[in-house]
Amino acid sequence: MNLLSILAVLIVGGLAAYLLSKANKLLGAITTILTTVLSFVMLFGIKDQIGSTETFLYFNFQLTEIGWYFAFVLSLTYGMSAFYNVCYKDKFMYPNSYAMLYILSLGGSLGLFFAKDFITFFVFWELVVWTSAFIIPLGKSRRASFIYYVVSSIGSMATLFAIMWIYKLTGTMMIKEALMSVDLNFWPSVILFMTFILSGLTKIGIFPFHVWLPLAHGSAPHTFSPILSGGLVKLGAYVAYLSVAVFPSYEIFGEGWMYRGIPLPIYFLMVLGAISIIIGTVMAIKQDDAKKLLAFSSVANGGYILIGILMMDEITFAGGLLHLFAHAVASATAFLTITAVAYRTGTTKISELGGMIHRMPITYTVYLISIISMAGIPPMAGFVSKWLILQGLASKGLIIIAFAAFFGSIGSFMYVFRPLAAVFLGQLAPKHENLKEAPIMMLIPMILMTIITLTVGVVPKLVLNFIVDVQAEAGIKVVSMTGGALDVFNGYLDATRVFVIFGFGFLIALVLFLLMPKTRSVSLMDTYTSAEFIYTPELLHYAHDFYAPFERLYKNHPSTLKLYERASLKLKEIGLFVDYAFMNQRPATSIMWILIIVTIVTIGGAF
Amino acid sequence: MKYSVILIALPLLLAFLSMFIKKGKENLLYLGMLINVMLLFVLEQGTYLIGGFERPFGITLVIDQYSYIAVLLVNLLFFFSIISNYKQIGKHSTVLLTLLAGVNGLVMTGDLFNLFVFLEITTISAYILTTSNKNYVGTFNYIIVSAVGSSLYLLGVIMLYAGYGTLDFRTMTEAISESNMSVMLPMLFIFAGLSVEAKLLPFNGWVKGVFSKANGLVGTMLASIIATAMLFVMGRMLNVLITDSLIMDLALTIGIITLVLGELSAYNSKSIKDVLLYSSIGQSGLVTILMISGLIFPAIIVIINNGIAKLIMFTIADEATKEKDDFKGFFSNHQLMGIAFTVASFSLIGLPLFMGFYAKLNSLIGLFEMNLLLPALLLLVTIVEGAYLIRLNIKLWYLGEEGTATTEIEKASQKPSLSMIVATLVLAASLIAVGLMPEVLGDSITDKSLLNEKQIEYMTDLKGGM
Amino acid sequence: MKKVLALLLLATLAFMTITLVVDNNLLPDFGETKVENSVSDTYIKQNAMGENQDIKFGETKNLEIGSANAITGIVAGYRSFDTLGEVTVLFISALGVSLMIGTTDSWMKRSQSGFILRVGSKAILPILMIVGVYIITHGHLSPGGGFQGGAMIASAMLLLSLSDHEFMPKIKAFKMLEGLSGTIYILIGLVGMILMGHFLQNIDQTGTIGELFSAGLIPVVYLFIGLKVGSELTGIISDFMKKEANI
Amino acid sequence: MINLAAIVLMLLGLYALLTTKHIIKMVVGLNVFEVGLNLFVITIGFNKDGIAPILTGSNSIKDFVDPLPQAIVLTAIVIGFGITAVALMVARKIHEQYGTYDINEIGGK
Amino acid sequence: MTFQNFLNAFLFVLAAFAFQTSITGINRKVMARLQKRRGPRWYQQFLDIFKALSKSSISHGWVYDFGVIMALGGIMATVIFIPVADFRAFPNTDNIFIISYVLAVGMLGMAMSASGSGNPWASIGVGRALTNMLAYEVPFMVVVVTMIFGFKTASVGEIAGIQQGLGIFGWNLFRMPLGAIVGFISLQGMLGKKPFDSFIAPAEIASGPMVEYGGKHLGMLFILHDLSTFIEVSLIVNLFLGGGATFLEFGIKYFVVYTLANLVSGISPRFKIDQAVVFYYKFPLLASIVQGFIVIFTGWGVTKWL
Repeated sequence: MNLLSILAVLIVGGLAAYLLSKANKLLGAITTILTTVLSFVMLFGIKDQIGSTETFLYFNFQLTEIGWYFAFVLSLTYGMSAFYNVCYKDKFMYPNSYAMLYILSLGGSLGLFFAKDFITFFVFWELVVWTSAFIIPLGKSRRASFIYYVVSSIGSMATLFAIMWIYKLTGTMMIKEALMSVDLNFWPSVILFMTFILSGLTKIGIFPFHVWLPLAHGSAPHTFSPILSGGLVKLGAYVAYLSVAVFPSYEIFGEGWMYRGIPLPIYFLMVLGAISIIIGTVMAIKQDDAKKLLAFSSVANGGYILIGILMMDEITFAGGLLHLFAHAVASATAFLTITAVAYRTGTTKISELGGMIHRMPITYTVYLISIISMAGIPPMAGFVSKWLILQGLASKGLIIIAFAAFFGSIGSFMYVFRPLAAVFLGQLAPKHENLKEAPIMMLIPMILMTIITLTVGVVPKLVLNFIVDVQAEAGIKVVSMTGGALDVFNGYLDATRVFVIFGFGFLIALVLFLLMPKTRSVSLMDTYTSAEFIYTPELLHYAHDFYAPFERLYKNHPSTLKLYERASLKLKEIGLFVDYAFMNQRPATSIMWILIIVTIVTIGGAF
Repeated sequence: MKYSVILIALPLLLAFLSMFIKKGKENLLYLGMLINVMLLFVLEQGTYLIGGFERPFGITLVIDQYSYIAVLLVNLLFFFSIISNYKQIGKHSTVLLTLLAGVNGLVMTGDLFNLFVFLEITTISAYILTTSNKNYVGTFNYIIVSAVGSSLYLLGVIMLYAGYGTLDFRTMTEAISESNMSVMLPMLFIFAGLSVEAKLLPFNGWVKGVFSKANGLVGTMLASIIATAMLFVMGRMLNVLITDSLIMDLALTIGIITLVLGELSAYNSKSIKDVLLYSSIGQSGLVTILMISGLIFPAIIVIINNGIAKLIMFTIADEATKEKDDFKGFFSNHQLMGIAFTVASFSLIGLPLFMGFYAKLNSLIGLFEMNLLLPALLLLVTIVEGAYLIRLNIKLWYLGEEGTATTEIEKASQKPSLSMIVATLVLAASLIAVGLMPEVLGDSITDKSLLNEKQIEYMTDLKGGM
Repeated sequence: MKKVLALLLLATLAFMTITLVVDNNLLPDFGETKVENSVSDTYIKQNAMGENQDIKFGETKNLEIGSANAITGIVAGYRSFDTLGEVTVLFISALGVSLMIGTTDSWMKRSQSGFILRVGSKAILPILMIVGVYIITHGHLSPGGGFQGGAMIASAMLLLSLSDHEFMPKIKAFKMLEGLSGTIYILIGLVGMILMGHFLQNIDQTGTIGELFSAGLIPVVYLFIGLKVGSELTGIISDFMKKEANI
Repeated sequence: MINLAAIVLMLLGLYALLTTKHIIKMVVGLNVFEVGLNLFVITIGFNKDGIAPILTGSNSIKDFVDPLPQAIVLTAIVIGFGITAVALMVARKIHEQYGTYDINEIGGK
Repeated sequence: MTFQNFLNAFLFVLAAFAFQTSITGINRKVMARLQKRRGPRWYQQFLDIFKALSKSSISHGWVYDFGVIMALGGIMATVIFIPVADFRAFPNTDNIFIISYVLAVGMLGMAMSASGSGNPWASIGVGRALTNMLAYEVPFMVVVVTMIFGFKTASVGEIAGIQQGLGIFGWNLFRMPLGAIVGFISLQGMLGKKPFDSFIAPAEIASGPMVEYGGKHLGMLFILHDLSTFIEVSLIVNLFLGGGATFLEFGIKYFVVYTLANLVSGISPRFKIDQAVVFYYKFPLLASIVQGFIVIFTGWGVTKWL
């Protein structure tokens, strides 16, 4: 069992899924589950073979700690969301190619994490890009996939530029040796650093490149959105890691201008991360489509992850990586619940739903726990990672970024609560009267993911051990833990003790509640309506414009998507000019151009 | 080496014979095509003296490494193009035979004036082919502009003859390198003349009229076969003959302008044939840039990649737009054709695992030797190229309006012929094969495979072998 | 406005090219071209294969090409591959014209030709034909050759069709003649290849220079070129006379 | 001297191509351009005291004019004829399709 | 994590409840004096709570109950974390982020049960409460970050300990004046006192989130409200007024701060929600960031002080 066997399982599994689901769709869906879960399990098998290298054709792979960790996170989200394919098998136009592309994109990302040289890295990177670019149009919008491809190709072309430039400088394609032995003076290395990290920024969805996230997540097929936000967004974090940890950025930019011990280019990226947190939160609060809301939350959390990884110190780096895991699980679960609701009701618009708790209680609880983790509230994993990030930022004294981090975390209470109140709580509309709970195949992954979030939240040591290995490999001071509790130099967090105390408090409240006289349960409609008789109960559900007063503050805000559209329009105008100036059907024009060129050159030649 | 002249003589012989038989002219075409492909297996490198006269006096057919690949590619592409579009041959079988001879001659000849004659043969057969799409104004425009172009070429050749007294390519290049006479004017005319046919931007006013309504056969012939031959000829000229620095800068600027504006107008165009048309203009601009900066090996792969991809895409595009212009239902009914089309467009963009990626890497390595701007420009253009090709592919695969997810597939009426399906799939498979195992292409050209050491040694003996 | 611009552009271009042509060291001035330093010196002395002998009219035997007319020597001997290409160009354009006209046999109505034309053409016709044939057959001795003679034959045919309108539809055999002479030309080339080892190679007994039967295969080649050009030009002229089939 | 005249002739042909609207005039302009080109080719081989390169009893090969440009011109003229024939036929087809030779009117459709 | 800890914790919660409720009673008298009336007995607050608890009321489903229990449980857990004058129920749990985020659990529980009740007014109230929280929380947190950077520790107890050295001038009130001002302003928001109390103001929409509550739910929410007041005020006292060496000193400071807040609330008008957000993002946020820069770049008030 080694590196190549996992990739083989995935690639072969993908092709097999294509053929099998041609036979019957259920078989295809089941193969997706089997291959992804198998790859997740096999990962643990090769945990001890860190450092082993394999080669196949002209690709060569190497298992590293960081690669293993990312693969662990991604295959978890892929494995869990694969369960949904069974229920969604006949809702796609090309079910067979969906199954194949689904598995191939996981194969691509694992190959990417294990890549030892840049060619393999780029090949698998592009494999992921175009497989997901062809899954998204299966959902609602074709335009979303086009914008997704363009933005991520901007990123990947920039990275290819950097890779080739490094190849010219160092002569080797091996990631480690090449990045280590780059020696340029300040400004060229800044350009190299920025172009290399660009594909990471586009993938995470950092400020100028976040336009594709709401469109792609919002309109991707319901079963693929969890992977898009849980899994694929994390690929960018890997590139960020490569460009900050493996590429000796802190030494190279060391002598340049520093702010609070962080070199300028890296601080600039952190400010970009902060801006994307603010934009993600503010826009998420405003959204009416639940999937777009969660997409913007991925933009915000992407900002956290980037800040975490860029800091490269013991606390925030660990916080960033843990947040990567926590957010992946939490946002994947949230998307899964929204998909379950969409599976039953057919829509993800918040204003059209309401009172789901009365028909889908398990989905409600799963959603509640996932948003507690996403908002970073204690008993869940999200809190531990946010705590680490905030402690790290406080220790370095980065006020502006800390402000954005707080705005993001408190803002997250608002936007996670909006679907909770408007979709699950409140009045149940009559048309959803005879709604059933989500099918069993959907409940399994949801419950599993909740258990994972809860256990990691209570005992963070489980995932922090992997992160400690990564920090050791990257040569960063390891985050210090005393027996399960985080004992950092300016803060102490014993997650299990917090959970126990919270349980104790809950116990006291429960006892108090039970001691008091019994209550009479009342029908949903029987609410305090100042003595007014209710004719149309379903209208009494507050879901539309949930945060109207806050949204009014930034009603007409500038949108970056408009910027992209204007740029594309400019390009089209140039194209139109070519069509008009050169391509009309008169011979005179082309002859005129030939003569003009000849005259210019002859004049040039004569002098 | 003796067979290289048969590659030209045989199609001509069959063309003349086809005047005798009224019906069944296609069989002569198939015969000539098959024999040419069979000759490819016994083809080996060397120079063939026509009429037995030594190099500077008689005309020579030269097959060195450079033109070996060119001959291979041109004949194979011709073979595949005829196979897949045999329905549209109609009355054009004789013209196609002469086109085959002309294209082979273009690539093999070692004599400047003979190149002019073969250029004429190819272009006149192209005129007659384009009349089949009933857009006579476009054809007229094509005739006038390329006639002016080839006359300019002849003017350049004559001026060089007046100066150096020989018409043979290699003796001419040696004479030019030894003497220091100012050769700017003839080289300018030669470059201008050839770039009309090689579709470089200011000179290619004729392209839209000819391509936009071209049927499958004419489209593949012009975009894939003639374009490949002309690019090989252009490559030879830019690398060896044109040594005047001013003209080399002119060629570089024109190459860049063509690449950028070609891709941008492709991004702007709506109908699929316009997209393919402008994309091939862009590719020829890219080849000019690579050739003028001395990167022969990457340029060759780009030409091969462009030739194969254009052939697949034009055939499928024509087959699909038979009834209505936007062929929405076509891919969902004929998934194999869809896969071939997508593979071709991915290879054109240069996505990994396809030949285009191998070409892009090589050209990037080469361009980085020169400066940082050219690779940056190439990559920006790839983004635009990726944008319009992916937009095209998504539009073709997925039906349904913007806001709704559709699951049903409407019936498409076109029924592509079996040979078209087989031909396009074989070509698509070849793109993938080279993408996976680039050494296949690598060792047939002296360059080592990309990865184990920096690509220093291009195919150096272009000058020597000629 | 367009005219003025075009004029301006062409004036500058003229000025530039003329200055470049006149005072650049590449092109020799008008009239001072030295034949010696160009490859056509060997074409004249016919010593491409090496042995150099001074050529005297009527005596020297078995030269490489053996044709008195150096231009025909080049056109049909040294660079006969060009001429092959040349013939194909003509062949394709004739073919193209007939393709575009389509298979119609309705001819344009033309008024009855004048008396002088009818009678005059009868008188001139034989002279034209004889001179044309003469030029073709004496291509290697006197100026002219296949192309020029063929053109004369075609003009004879044109004159004939102008005088009486039923003449042109009666000629069917042109297509055949065209194809036949083209095939024979290539067969000669292939024979040269099999016999002498190189495509379009002349046989080595080229007779004494200046006689009718000299210069090996060259007159044969030129004869067929003449026939081919004649038939093609007549074909094109007849196609232009046809009325368009209403496609 | 004549080669300058040839260049001017070529430019005249180009002037016709640039400015005329009539299709047949374009073909004529193209021909003028090619005649100018052929004249230029011929003047390349011209030698003041050279004679036609045909060996007769009375002349010797020493003072021949350069025969190669004349061979090239022969081919160029016939190619020019080929192109003109095809161009005229296409012009005739255009006339049938659009009913006019004026490219401005045709351009619109 | 011995049984002793849990006993201390339970007793501490009871003490905190008793202490805070009596102070609320006293303050109700102070407020009455303000309005020229005598106001109810000081133990009126206890009576209201026990009366409400004893009533049997209605329930809107399990979420409605579970939410209240979770809210009260969360607030009690946060009370346990609060360090008062060197008493710690559990060692090492007084990290500032833990306190503020477990407080959020309480908020979330209450919000969940409110909108779970099905009454649209409740959801509107909760939406306003969360927007208000976004307003007052962020400047406060920026000040907290400056403190953590300055004092190199995030535990509230240690911060309070550091301030006790130099008598009155050791307090953060004087070390970080701007920070203290921001602290007090955001205290006003945290307590939901007058300028920022539009989400629980009786005159607003049928008393906001609490609209559906009665009986023991209302009683529990009263307890919740008092305990969260205790948490917020003791936080401000610990962070800005040195936290007090003995319970008595802590109690006095606590009473002064709470009465000051009540007095301010007594005389100020009420902000609309978006006005509150705009208010907090003008001066308070600016002051906290300026305070941050002062502490980080110059170190006045923290490293270089008397």
